Amino acid sequence: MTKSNFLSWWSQARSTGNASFVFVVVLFGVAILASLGNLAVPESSIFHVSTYTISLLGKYLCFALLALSVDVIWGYCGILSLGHGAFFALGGYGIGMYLMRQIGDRGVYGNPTLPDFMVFLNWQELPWFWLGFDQFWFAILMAMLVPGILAFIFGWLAFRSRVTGVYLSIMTQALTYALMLAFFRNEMGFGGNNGLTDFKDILGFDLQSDATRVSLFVITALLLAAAYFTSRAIMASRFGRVLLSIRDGESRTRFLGFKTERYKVWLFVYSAILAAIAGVMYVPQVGIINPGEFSPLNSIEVVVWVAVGGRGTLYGAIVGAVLVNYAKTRFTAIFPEAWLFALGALFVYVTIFMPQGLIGWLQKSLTKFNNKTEVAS
Amino acid sequence: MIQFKNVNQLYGGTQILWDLNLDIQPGSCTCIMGRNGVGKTTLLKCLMGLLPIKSGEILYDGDPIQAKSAEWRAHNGIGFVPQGRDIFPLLTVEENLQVGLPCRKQKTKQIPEKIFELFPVLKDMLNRRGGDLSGGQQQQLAIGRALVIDPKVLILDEPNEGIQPNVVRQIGDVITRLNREENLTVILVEQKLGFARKVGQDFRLMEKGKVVAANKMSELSDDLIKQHLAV
Amino acid sequence: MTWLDKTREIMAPDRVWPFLTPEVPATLDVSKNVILYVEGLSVAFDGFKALNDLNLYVDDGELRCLIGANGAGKTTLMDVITGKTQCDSGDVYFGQTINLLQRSEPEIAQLGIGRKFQKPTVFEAQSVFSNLELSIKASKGIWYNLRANLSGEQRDRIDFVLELIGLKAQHSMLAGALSHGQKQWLEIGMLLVADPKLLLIDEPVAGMTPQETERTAELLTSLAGDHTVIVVEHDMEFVRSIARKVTVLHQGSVLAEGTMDEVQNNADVIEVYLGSEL
Amino acid sequence: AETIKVGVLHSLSGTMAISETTLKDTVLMLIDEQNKKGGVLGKKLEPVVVDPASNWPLFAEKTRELLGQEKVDVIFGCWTSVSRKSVLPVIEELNGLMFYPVQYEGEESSKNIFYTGAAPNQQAIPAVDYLMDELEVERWVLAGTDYVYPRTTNKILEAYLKAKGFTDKDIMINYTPFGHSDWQSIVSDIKKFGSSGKKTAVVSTINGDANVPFYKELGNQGISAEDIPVIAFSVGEEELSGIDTKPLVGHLAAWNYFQSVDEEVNEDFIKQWKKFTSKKRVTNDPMEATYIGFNMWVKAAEKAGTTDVDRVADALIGIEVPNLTGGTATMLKNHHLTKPVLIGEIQDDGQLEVVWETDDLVPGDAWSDFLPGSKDIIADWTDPVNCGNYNTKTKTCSGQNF
Amino acid sequence: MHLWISRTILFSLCLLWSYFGHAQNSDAQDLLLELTEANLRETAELIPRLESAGGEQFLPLFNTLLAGDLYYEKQSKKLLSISKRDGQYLAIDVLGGNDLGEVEKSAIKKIRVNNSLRTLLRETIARINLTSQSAEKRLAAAKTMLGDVDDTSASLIDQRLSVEQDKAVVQALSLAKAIYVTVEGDEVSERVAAIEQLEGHLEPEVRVALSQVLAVDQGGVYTEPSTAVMKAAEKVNAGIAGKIKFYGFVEQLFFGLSLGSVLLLAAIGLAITFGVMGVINMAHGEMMMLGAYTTFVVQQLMPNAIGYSLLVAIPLAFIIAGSVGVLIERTVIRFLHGRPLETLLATFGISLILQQAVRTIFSPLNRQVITPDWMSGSWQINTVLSVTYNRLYILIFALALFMLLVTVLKKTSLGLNVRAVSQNRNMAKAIGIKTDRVDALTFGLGSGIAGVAGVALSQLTNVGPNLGQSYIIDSFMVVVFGGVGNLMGTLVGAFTLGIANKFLEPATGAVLANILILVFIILFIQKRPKGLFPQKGRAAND
Ligand SMILES: Nc1ncnc2c1ncn2[C@@H]1O[C@H](COP(=O)(O)OP(=O)(O)OP(=O)(O)O)[C@@H](O)[C@H]1O
Ligand SMILES: Nc1ncnc2c1ncn2[C@@H]1O[C@H](COP(=O)(O)OP(=O)(O)OP(=O)(O)O)[C@@H](O)[C@H]1O
Ligand SMILES: NC(N)=O
Ligand SMILES: [Mg+2]
Ligand SMILES: [Mg+2]
Repeated sequence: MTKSNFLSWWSQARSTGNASFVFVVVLFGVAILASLGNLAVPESSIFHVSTYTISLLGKYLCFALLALSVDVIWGYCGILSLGHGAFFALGGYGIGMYLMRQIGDRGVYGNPTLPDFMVFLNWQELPWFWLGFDQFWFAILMAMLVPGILAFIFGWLAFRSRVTGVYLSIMTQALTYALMLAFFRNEMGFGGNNGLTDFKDILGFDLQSDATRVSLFVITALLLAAAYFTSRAIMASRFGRVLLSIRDGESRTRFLGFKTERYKVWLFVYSAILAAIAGVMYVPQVGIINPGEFSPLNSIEVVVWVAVGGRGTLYGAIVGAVLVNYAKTRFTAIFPEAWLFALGALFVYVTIFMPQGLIGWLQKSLTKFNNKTEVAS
Repeated sequence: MIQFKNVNQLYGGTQILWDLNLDIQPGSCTCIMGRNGVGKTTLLKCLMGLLPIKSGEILYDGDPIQAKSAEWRAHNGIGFVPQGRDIFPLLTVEENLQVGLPCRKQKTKQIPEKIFELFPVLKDMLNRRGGDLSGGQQQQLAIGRALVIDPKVLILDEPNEGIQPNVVRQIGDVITRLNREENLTVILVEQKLGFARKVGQDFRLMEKGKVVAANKMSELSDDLIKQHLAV
Repeated sequence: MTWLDKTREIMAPDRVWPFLTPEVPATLDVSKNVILYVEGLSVAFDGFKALNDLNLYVDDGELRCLIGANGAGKTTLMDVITGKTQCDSGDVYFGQTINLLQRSEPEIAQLGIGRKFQKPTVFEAQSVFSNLELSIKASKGIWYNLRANLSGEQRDRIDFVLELIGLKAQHSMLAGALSHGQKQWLEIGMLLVADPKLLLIDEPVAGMTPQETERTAELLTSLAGDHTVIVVEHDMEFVRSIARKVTVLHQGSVLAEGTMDEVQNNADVIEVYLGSEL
Repeated sequence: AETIKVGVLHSLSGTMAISETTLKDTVLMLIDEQNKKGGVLGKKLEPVVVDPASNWPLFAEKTRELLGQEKVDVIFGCWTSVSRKSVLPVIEELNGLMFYPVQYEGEESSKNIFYTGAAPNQQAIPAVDYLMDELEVERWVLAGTDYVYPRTTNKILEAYLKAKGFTDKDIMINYTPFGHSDWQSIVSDIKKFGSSGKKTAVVSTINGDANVPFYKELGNQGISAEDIPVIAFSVGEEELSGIDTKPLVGHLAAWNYFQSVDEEVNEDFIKQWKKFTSKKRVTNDPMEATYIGFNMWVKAAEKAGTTDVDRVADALIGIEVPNLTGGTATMLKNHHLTKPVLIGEIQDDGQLEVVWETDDLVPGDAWSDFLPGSKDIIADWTDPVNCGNYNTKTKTCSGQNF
Repeated sequence: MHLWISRTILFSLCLLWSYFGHAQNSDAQDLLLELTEANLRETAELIPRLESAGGEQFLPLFNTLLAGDLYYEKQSKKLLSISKRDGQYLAIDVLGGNDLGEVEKSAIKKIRVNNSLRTLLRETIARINLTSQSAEKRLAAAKTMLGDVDDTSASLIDQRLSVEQDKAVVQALSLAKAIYVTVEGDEVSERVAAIEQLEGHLEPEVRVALSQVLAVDQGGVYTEPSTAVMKAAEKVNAGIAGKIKFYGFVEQLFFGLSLGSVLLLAAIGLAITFGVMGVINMAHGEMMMLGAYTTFVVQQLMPNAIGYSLLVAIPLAFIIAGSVGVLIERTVIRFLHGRPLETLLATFGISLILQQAVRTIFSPLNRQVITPDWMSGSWQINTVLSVTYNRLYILIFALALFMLLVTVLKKTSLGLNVRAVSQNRNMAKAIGIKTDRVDALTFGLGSGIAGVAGVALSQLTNVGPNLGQSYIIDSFMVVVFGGVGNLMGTLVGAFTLGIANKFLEPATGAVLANILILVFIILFIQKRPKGLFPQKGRAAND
């Protein structure tokens, strides 16, 4: 497809209000083809999609969901969270605890209740906060509830006291940093630096098997699509416009009678839960969760994905997350010694030359293109 | 003193100034008038160098200046009082005034007394943050700040917005005084006819990004007003 | 009271916890025909008294003009009424019963007090229409707004207001691209769609052409009666054209009050505000 | 394939790059050398270097890439235990082969991993013996970074010391986070702890970056090696090359290799290394472990006549190659090595000089005898046991099915 | 004990013999020969024999061995003191003192020394020095003997005390004696007197002696039979404990201030680029890193003048980091005015590039930055309280840097201009401010200051590619805690957090203290959403 061909197709897709449709078609197209390519096509065929690719794609989609959650609050409500990794990681720990308990007596010490790290650090019994995590539903519930409640408490405190702008951003950073330090502590009972790993199976399905991997990948795609549509609906509603108003003039919005802090808390919790879901899907696919996920730099990176893709457009965040992570995967393998140069330069380039991100740039080229065709016709 | 020749200006895609021509005499006090949104503020910003123009020429003392930066224009005697005042909100009144000092021809570290003669309120408020002042006080500060740089041309964008009557009069007096006594060229955007008539010597009427009428203030007829200012 | 007493009180069997009582929308009681009481109000910033023992009563349906020197405290008074600024002492009641000082900005707005700011503030990144839609009189709750659709009636009202403020053609333009004067109108429009009981209008005609000023005067006069309007303005011609009762503030307190004529001839007012020759 | 692919899985960016890049260079050097000698099984070796960027999930992903996409025959990689733990399931799933070259906490033995660094019994226990017997230490500070290696090591040591009759009041334990940089209070506490009149020593499992500020603070607070010696398990020549060592002279380190060891093989190795990198570079223990691992793999592959993982893994057990300290390293059935234990004192040129060494080689013990949970567990990858965690009491392989 | 007696006898004999010149020279020669062949354990046995054979004569030998500089020529077995300079080995004949010039490394071999040897050597030297001509050496010797006195050395001390003139030496010797008597004395009165002599002395040996007196056995009964001794010891001990507690508090305070000064250093540049200019500067840490590497390079270039290296590095780091800052501003930041959040993205990219650049240029390993002598060690205020010089200087330096910055921003127009620009760029232009220049200079200043901070940090921590990252979070925290845009807030914030951290640490441990501080900051910001010193006024409220 030539550039202009593509642009005209794209502009059509857009002008008929179908960008989301296109997005979903692409998402599911990739998901279905990849799954088939992995499961149905023999390994010898060139159409075979390796498990490696599947797990990569799965990971990208988790990151895309995380980016989406950041975009929802940053792009639409102006709340820049530099600590969203915390909710992601908490979600991850939630499912990680379940997976850990699923190991049962197949751990290296064969202890039926205690995870390995507890055995060799001499824990006598399972700490209370691990109870119940052998139940899938409970773990999932907790994986979303705990980040949600944390987001609620943090948001309620911060927004009520009108902590805004960089103050809020740095506080979110402090939050995730504190959590990181806490989870690093072995006394916390979450495996310290090593975190949780060596998972065996989920709901009885072997985590190593291709079928399970493909299923996880497809579920992630479904969840991403669901999150995308929900978020889009929210942003298209009047609620979404209130959010924009808060972003552009919070105090004015209050004078219109909106209790802005409630809106912000609501959205913050929503976003945190999205991030947590991303974490829940991430951990079984990568096989490990550890306190490094709480690292503030990780959260900053998420913001960078969103900015690269284009903040304030939901699919921009998704595109950004996938592209940057794909670039990372490629770069770390092609030029392992110099990939940071490339990545750093990419960030600088995008900020300066594509201030609205890739999507903004695309739209701009599109308008130009449209204008030209209009003039021509 | 100042000439616009076929100036065109766009915001993104929308054109605001259309082949605009304007001529300001040295030492005059010219009122620019027009309905809301015709481009008065835009015109002044182009003159100050805060907005780039797309085509045309702006001449200052006969030299084209459209390529010069706003700083250059300030250093060469163009003073600006923007609409909405644009006080530096977190600087004190004194600091707001000090900012312009390096632009003066004779370098001092002292804010010229003249400013405080013109606007005694400012003297009392020297240590208050600019942003805390009431609207009227801010307006006086904005004019004072523009005068600190010792301008040859003073541009005022609706300086009386939100000013108490006696201060309006005072500002009018100040403008007149500066214009008459110190031969300061004044360009003034004003909606209030009474004030415009009193202070201005010339008028320019704008409509849709163009100057459509220009003459002595005494020639401003009700007809013209009806045609170009009425809604 | 010690914490023990507090606990005892809270735990008393006949007690209903405040957070359990449903929020009854406060009803405005104007039986005494006064809609706004401001009594002994003082506000100080870093020791500077912006309002000083201010007393003001506004009748229901009145159109009151508030004038006073720059820095007299007019905007600050509006800030206190709308909950933006905390006062140091005094009372502000909306009708007989509603103590405004205990309420937050959104609550006050929901009670039916609308405000136009001195510097026009609109949502620049949204369309003119959207600005009006957000201001419309409707629930401000989260769940409602997630599903909210404009009713035909509401749509009509917005159209009507768009016409009124002369921004019909610009209704889908971003508000940020409006000129100063247009923003003023838009903000007035936002007030009108919300249909509040009390309107606080800070310098509505600043930056308007004489004809527009006239139109604004008409508009405000027509609003009075059904609504109570407090207007701050420095344009004396405008004030004269609408004023029935004028209050003059000076250094945070009331300097004079009365009809335009009375005020205009008040020596003090001439001294500090109007200037000698007029 | 015409070449044999060798995966190199060490962080080249992020926090661990400081330690791991050296090992990447070592592997590249060894491959280079081997290729000059004609490669392995007549084929050239081709290194495949990736950067897992000190990011643990990325380690797993990169492993999958190496094994699944690049189809490497062997991987040399990892430094931290957590990275190894992250890689382990993937290696086992795809039946890869990895050599892990860093001293670690033990408690693991995978069919697919060969541990060429020291187990706790090859470093910690002999070091404490030395302090007890030679320096007559009576009070102990166990200071470490808060993660699994120090925690486990200190647990083992605590048990060991208590068995030797020391009480809680003579043992001080302190954990700090990674990269801890403000050591004022802790060093001051150590000083106080050591001023009781009894000989005191610090056993340090402080990791990586935290060491520089730690030693600087020790030096500045005037704690000399004669007052309170510090014996470190994670400080080698490379770490020392980033520290001004003058104030540290006399402090100790326990390893299985020092650059200063006066042996011909070592001289050659150092020369080769300096030629390959730069004159200023030093060698260290994990490099030796990499060297041993590499040579073992080459030897085993030649012996098996293939690079097939299972066959090489079988062939590896019992393989002997010379180490760099004049002895021989033997791969044991539990995938650990026999190693000499050396104690060195820091010199002012940043080198460590051997002041004590074990008489014999110490066989690596995967499962510590001093932890209640693993007392009865052994690893043995030969028939009939053929399992990494065989419980000698219950006569079963607990849990894991490989 | 036996060894001791025999040693002392030998020693006395030796003193005697020295009157008869070098009668035993041939014997000593043998010992020296043996030394070249001895292993560490054998060396330990040789030293007392050498001491008795040569005494003062071998002092240079002992000192050289202690310093680890003792070598011997492989052929002649001659003992040499070797100093290394520029890779050359310069030899001096240890016993003769002749300068032998450069020698080949392969021709000499080092005589090894370890900790126990060093201890032994120090004791030996102390004994020899007790009769030294120099009062200073005698004092050092006396101090070494503290707590190490036994019956025989006690009599040695008595002997020395009877002739000693120097007051300080007398005091030190008496203290050593008193400690000895406290524990070993026979008569109650004598011991009580000795204990009273210990009053107010904070030396650990004193405390050890007292605790020995006050020791309890397993049943919790005091082992000391004499109540008079007990009482005296208790009283003196309580006094000492009180003093120690006080000094402990002072020490903790200093630790807090020191940590605060590090935080201040890390945050101070950010207070400008972030606080004043509003650039969320993720590359701030890398500017510090550049400063630290500058120090490293300077030290490489002037290896013989390490003492001055920092003085050179400070201005150089300012220039280098400042120039990089200006470069970044001109090429990147200036396109992002008014879009603070985008600056986060761009500077994050820049920080990645800078880190990797350093990895490529200097290798990923940490680099060794030497602490100059004048910054090493500590200022011993008394035996329990000492202040390390590096931290002391850094504290002073941080404060000085802060003052300097405040002055620059107050006294020059830059400070005013940059604030004006950050508040309203267009208006600033219209009033004649050269905004481009102001931006570049300010960012350069902030970066330069960060570079200078990096020089200081190179004295405390790793100089490596990760240096920047380890401080970036803390520095943002400090600036925000203090109040964005307020330099004073940064100062107070840094010291508050530093001191709080250090007072928490003993109770909670380092990690928990850190977590608690973070939680505290989060809660504090709820109370004061704009930090300790918020920007006030109408404009700041929206
Ligand atoms: N930043 C902008 N982007 C796009 N359009 C703009 C922008 N600023 C102003 N405009 C448009 O330009 C036109 C002229 O605006 P301008 O501010 O110059 O008007 P004005 O004559 O000063 O009006 P007023 O009397 O209300 O101040 C207006 O219609 C406005 O919509
Ligand atoms: N947040 C604040 N901090 C400090 N001073 C303030 C603050 N807000 C208002 N002031 C001061 O209070 C006084 C009253 O201000 P206010 O804005 O109410 O005056 P006003 O009557 O509205 O004047 P104008 O007609 O010029 O708008 C002014 O002198 C102003 O400087
Ligand atoms: N295995 C280690 N040292 O982490
Ligand atoms: Mg205008
Ligand atoms: Mg006002």
